[in-house]
Amino acid sequence: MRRWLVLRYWLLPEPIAKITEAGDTFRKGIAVPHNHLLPRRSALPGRVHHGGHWECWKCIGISGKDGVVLVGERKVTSKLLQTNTSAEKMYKIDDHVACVVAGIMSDANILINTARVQAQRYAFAYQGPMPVEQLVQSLGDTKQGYTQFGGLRPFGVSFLFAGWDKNFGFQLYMSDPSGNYGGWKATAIGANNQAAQSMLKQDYKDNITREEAVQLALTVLSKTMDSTSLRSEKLELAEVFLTPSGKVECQLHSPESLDKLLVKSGLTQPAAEAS
Amino acid sequence: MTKSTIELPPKGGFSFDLCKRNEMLFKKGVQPPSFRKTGTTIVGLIFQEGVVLGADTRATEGPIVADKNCEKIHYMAPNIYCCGAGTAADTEAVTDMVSSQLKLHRYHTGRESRVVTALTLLKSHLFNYQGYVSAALVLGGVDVTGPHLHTIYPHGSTDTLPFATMGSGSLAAMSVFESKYREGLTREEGINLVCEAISSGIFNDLGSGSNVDVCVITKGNVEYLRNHVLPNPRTYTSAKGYSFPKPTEVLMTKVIKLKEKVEVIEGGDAMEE
Amino acid sequence: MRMVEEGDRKLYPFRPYVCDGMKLDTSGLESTAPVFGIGNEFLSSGFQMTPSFQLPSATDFEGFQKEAIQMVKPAKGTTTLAFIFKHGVMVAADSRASMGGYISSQSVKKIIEINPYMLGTMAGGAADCQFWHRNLGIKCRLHELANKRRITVTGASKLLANILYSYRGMGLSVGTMIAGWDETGPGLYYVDSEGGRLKGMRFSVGSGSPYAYGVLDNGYRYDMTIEEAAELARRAIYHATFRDGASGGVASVYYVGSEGWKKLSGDDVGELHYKYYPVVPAASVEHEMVEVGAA
Amino acid sequence: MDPNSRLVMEDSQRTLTPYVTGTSVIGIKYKDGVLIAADMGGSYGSTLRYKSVERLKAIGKHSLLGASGEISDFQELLRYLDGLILYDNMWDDGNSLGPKEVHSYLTRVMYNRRNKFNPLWNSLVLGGVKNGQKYLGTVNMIGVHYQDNHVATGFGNHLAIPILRDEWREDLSFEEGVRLLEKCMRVLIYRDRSAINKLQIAKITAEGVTISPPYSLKTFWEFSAFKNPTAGAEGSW
Amino acid sequence: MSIFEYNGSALVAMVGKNCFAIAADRRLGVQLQTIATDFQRIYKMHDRLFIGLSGLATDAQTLYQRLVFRHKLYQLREERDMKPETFANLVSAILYEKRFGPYFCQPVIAGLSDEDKPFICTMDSIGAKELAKDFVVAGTASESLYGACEAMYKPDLEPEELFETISQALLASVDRDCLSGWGGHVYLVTPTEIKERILKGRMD
Amino acid sequence: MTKQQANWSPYDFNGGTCVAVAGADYCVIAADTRMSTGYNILTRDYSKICKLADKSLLASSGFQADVRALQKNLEARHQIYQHQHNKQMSCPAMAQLLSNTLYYKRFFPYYAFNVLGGLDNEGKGCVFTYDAVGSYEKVGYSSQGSGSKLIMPFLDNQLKSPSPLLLPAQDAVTPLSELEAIDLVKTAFASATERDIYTGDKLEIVVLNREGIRREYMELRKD
Repeated sequence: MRRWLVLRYWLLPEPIAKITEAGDTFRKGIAVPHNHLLPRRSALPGRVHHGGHWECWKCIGISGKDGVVLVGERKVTSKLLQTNTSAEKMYKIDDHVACVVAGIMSDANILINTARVQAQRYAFAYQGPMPVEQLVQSLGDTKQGYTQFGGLRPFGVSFLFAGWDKNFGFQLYMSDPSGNYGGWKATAIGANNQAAQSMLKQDYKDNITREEAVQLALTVLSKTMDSTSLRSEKLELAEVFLTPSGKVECQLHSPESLDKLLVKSGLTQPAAEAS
Repeated sequence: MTKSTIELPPKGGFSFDLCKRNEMLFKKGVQPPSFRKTGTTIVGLIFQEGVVLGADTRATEGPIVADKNCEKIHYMAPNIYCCGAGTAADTEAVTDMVSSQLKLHRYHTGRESRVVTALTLLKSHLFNYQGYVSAALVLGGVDVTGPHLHTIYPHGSTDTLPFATMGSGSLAAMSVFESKYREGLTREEGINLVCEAISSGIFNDLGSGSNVDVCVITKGNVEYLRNHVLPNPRTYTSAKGYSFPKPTEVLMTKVIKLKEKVEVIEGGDAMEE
Repeated sequence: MRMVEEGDRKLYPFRPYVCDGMKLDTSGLESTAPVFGIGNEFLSSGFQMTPSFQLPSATDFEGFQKEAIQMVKPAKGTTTLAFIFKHGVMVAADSRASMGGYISSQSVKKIIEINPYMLGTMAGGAADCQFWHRNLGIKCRLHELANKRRITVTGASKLLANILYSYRGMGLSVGTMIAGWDETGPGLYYVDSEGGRLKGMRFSVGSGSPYAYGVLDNGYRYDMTIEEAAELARRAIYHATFRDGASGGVASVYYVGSEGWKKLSGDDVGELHYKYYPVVPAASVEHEMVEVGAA
Repeated sequence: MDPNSRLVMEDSQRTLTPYVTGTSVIGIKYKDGVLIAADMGGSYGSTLRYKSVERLKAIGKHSLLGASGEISDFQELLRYLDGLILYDNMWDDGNSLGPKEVHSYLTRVMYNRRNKFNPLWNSLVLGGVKNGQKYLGTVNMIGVHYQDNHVATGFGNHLAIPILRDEWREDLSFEEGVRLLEKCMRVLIYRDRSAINKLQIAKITAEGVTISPPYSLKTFWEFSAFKNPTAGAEGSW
Repeated sequence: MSIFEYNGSALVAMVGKNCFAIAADRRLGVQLQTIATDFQRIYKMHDRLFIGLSGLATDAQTLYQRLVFRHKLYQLREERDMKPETFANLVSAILYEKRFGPYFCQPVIAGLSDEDKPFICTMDSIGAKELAKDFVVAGTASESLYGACEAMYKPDLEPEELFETISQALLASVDRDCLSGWGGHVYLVTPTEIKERILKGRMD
Repeated sequence: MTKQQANWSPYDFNGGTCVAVAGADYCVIAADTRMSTGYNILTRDYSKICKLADKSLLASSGFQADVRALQKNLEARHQIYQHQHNKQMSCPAMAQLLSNTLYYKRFFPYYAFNVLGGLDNEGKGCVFTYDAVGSYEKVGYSSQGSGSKLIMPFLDNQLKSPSPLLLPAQDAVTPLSELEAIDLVKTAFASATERDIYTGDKLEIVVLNREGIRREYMELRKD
């Protein structure tokens, strides 16, 4: 991924001008609510988004007593699109923290890399995993920096962080472009997140188990999605849980395991759409 | 969180932050370490249509042979190769660095690299470090202006020669060259003379040994003959091999079975095997 | 060395230095006639009979010594101990000789039997100790022959101390203990190449001595039985070999009683360790399932 | 014997650096005897000060000595050797010192002078034939000595020995032997800064010693590449 | 006393048929004094890649932590483990970066590359790589290890034979070195399992 | 010889490795025949093994001039011994003489690392190993010189027998037959030649047993 990034930066100077030029409109739009952040035409040839509204990327996070679940909707806008196995929106920051992205992917990549480096720096200095809140806060600080000085446009990215540490156990955080973040039991960002939020409010119960959380997340997602049935290449799922030996692990699901999950939860016809 | 001392990714070039500590250690009477050195015999000569480079394959750490078959002929460009003697890490690093600079330069100019470019890049880098980057190189190649052969010394000075030898075996090799080199050698004669010179270094100089590597560069064609000659096989291995009189005693054994990771998580329950 | 005067340059004499002018050449009478009849003094390569030390006439003697010893790296490093208790003297030592980081031997006899009633221990330069203890043995025997009674421990240690003192500053490295039994009973002296000579009840010498002292001082009581004393000595040597890199091999223990010395034991410290600290029976083979990322 | 007293007596300073030095000597055995070659240069540091220094000398009837290093020490050695040969002749017992004995004597002299920290700053090549036995040995200033079918001193060890180890054969004729030595001397002239193109080759056989008058070798310096080396590589040296 | 002899170490890696073994002594000393006899010198970067770090213990530990830092980021970005060849280049780069103020540490890298082909390599303290196809050694006992391995090594050894050969070579060599020994620690890695064993050696 | 600085050194290192292995009724002494200085080879055929007496052979490596002087000194002493005692010196006696001779130059040492092999009075093989200033010890096997650190661990592994200092004594492990010992020495030298630049060219093996002295040669790597 990083090599691809470097090569791309080197080879195609042309789109950079596009972003900076777009940045002007952006600076003007600073006071406007964030849904006008993105310039009309996205710079990324590979990632065509119809309608240009990034907020249609919906993400839901639910924190249960024995695990945290993150679900991200993946808009398949053209069958020509290469849906390679590597996740597009779900990322591991460290062994104990995963995150899902809502926003401009290029910005997200930079922030994710920064977060990963921060996590490793902490691990190097203290020889232990970085507390999740500290990680989220450090990323918040980075984002905030771009809103106050430097004449640079802020990152157009919101994150849902799911993680575990020995101080506070399982945690779910949401951080938005301003750098603000908050801990949540369950939350949603992106398109009609209010609808998802309210659904969650009804169905969330306090010590929900990880399986129930996955079910809940999938049902909320399918209800709030405009497309009919739910298929594995339309979403990504990550779970943070403790293995029997007590080691924290965060697992990003592959399409196959997603299919099985969807079948089990009855959200999709069996085998009809086996990918 | 305070900015951690670890710069990442490092901006390249040397980092000197351990120098003060090492200085203190040396003052306390601790001997500085000796680095792996390639005693080495490396040679090059120009023949009718191009250049032949040759090298031995022994790397030594003091009196001990650390590597019996190391590669001393480094790729610089499709039409340029470079043999290195001196501190093994320096020859490796400086040739890699200049090789990548040449590649970027080829992208930039859209033309085939020239030997003189490599020469100038190498000599200025070595000069900058005043010989502390101790690499003695024999640079050879064929470019649009024809075949070229140069030697580069650790302090940055260079020679342009029809035939050249470097390294601790350079005198042995030079005696062969001085007595047998003549102008207009054919390709076969060039290769044989280089093999003879390297063998002379291998057999007469303790810093060189094992095998002969040869690299023939002509217009548009390179033939890198790795281990072209293997004159030094091991002379004796016992027929019956050796059994160990006393078997090893083990205090503790821990076995970790590795299995391909099973992707599917059935029904979301935690993965137990 | 007398250089030939300028005068008789052309007749440069082949006459040996040994007999100039009319003096008769009596060299044939000497017990070992010089092998080579003629030639000048610098030809005979110091081939005298009586042992004398050929000295380098380098201008900077100390510098030369330091370099030569550095290059030659004589065998060094050790742990030896001896203590007096009710029944006599217990002497113990390890058996490793090391040159720099390399172990040149694991079976050096560091307790030297001077005579049936006296032992010497070796620490520091192995060659220095071996040579001078052997020399001391000769001197003690001569003393016996001259005085019809065995030399006292005090006397023997004084002999050694005087010899070592005469070579002070020339780079000898000896740290030895003379232990024995004479008419005054058990005797124990510490003598070293710096010229030190101490009478005492308990000594440990060598790079491993700090560790040996730890065990020795802790367990020492005057009225121990011979077995207890032997075990204490063995234990002290073992702990020294465990902690000190320059000590190891075999822990030899000698006991000097009224009838002279007797070697009580020689145990390989490799086995001693597992005797003192037996290993819990071979741990069961633990299986641990770990899945691994796809290769 | 008190060790310290001896020390005080001998605190004289001795010259420990060579002044006028001869460069390499190379010797080989051939069918009928031994050939030794040496140039006639005497360098004073980096200056080729003397151009007609005889560094090959016959010793007795069966030996031939070539010397490199400090010329004055070599002359001192010759005086020792005169004494030795004179003494040997005076026995007049029909026998005379052969190369093996002379080589051993030289080794003892060099080794003992080294022991006195007053070395003779030379490397010697001693060849000879006695009772049909060819002998070729060498000894250096600290007494390291050995025999071989081909020996060399100084730069000869680096530049001549590789050639000799390649091309030496037991049955070299006199002409082939001379040509081989000349080949080595030519390489030395090319590559050794203290070598000059005026050399002597001495031959010793059962019949005796013949030392050639000084002569020069034909050398070739006109490789075209040397004329305009940086053609096509402007900016390089 | 060279800086490499301050703490004392012995490391060897050996290649067998489709497997490799990496072994180290267990002593941590300050010159001649032994401080610890259970010092961990071999680290696992991932299940098919091990690295042993000999030389000055403080540099070895710092270097290991920096390697974990770089390897973890690689894993996160590439979403796969690092191949041994790549890892060797990473280590070489990190060492050479400190060319004029080096880490006094000599790494031995052993791993299973693609198609489970064993890969071993060692470097000097400034990253001069030495890829061997039979065995590599490092540490204060390296001279003895060279001799022992050269005499005992046979190509294409089965895993258990390989374990026996490397253990004998290690123990024979450390018994000739004052500064290393006090037991042995051997990892035997085949495509299907990792066997970690503690050897019973002389403790003097 | 260009102008040399004043700090000449009376010592030089001429490389080479020697090994001796004692058996029940034989003794194998082996050494390579390479003599070198710095980075070049002076000669490929210089024997490091010297016969001091019918039953004692000395192999030494280090500074060749000192080694030869030491050998000449011991040979001369042996002549005198034979004149005075009308018999050959036994190996243990020669061992003590060598130790004393080395120690007499304690302040200007012979830079020679010796290993003395021979048969004692009962005809059993014995090997004595030395440091440069005369400390010596009777052992079952030993190696000295530039390749000794490479060879010793292998010999230890194959030939280690309980230490003679042990009490209660343990009987020595059954020693190898003569042929096995020669095979072991050949492997040891082939391994040392691979890794030590100062060892090579040719291996000279001398076997001393009841019948007398037999020499064997084996080629080694020439690089």
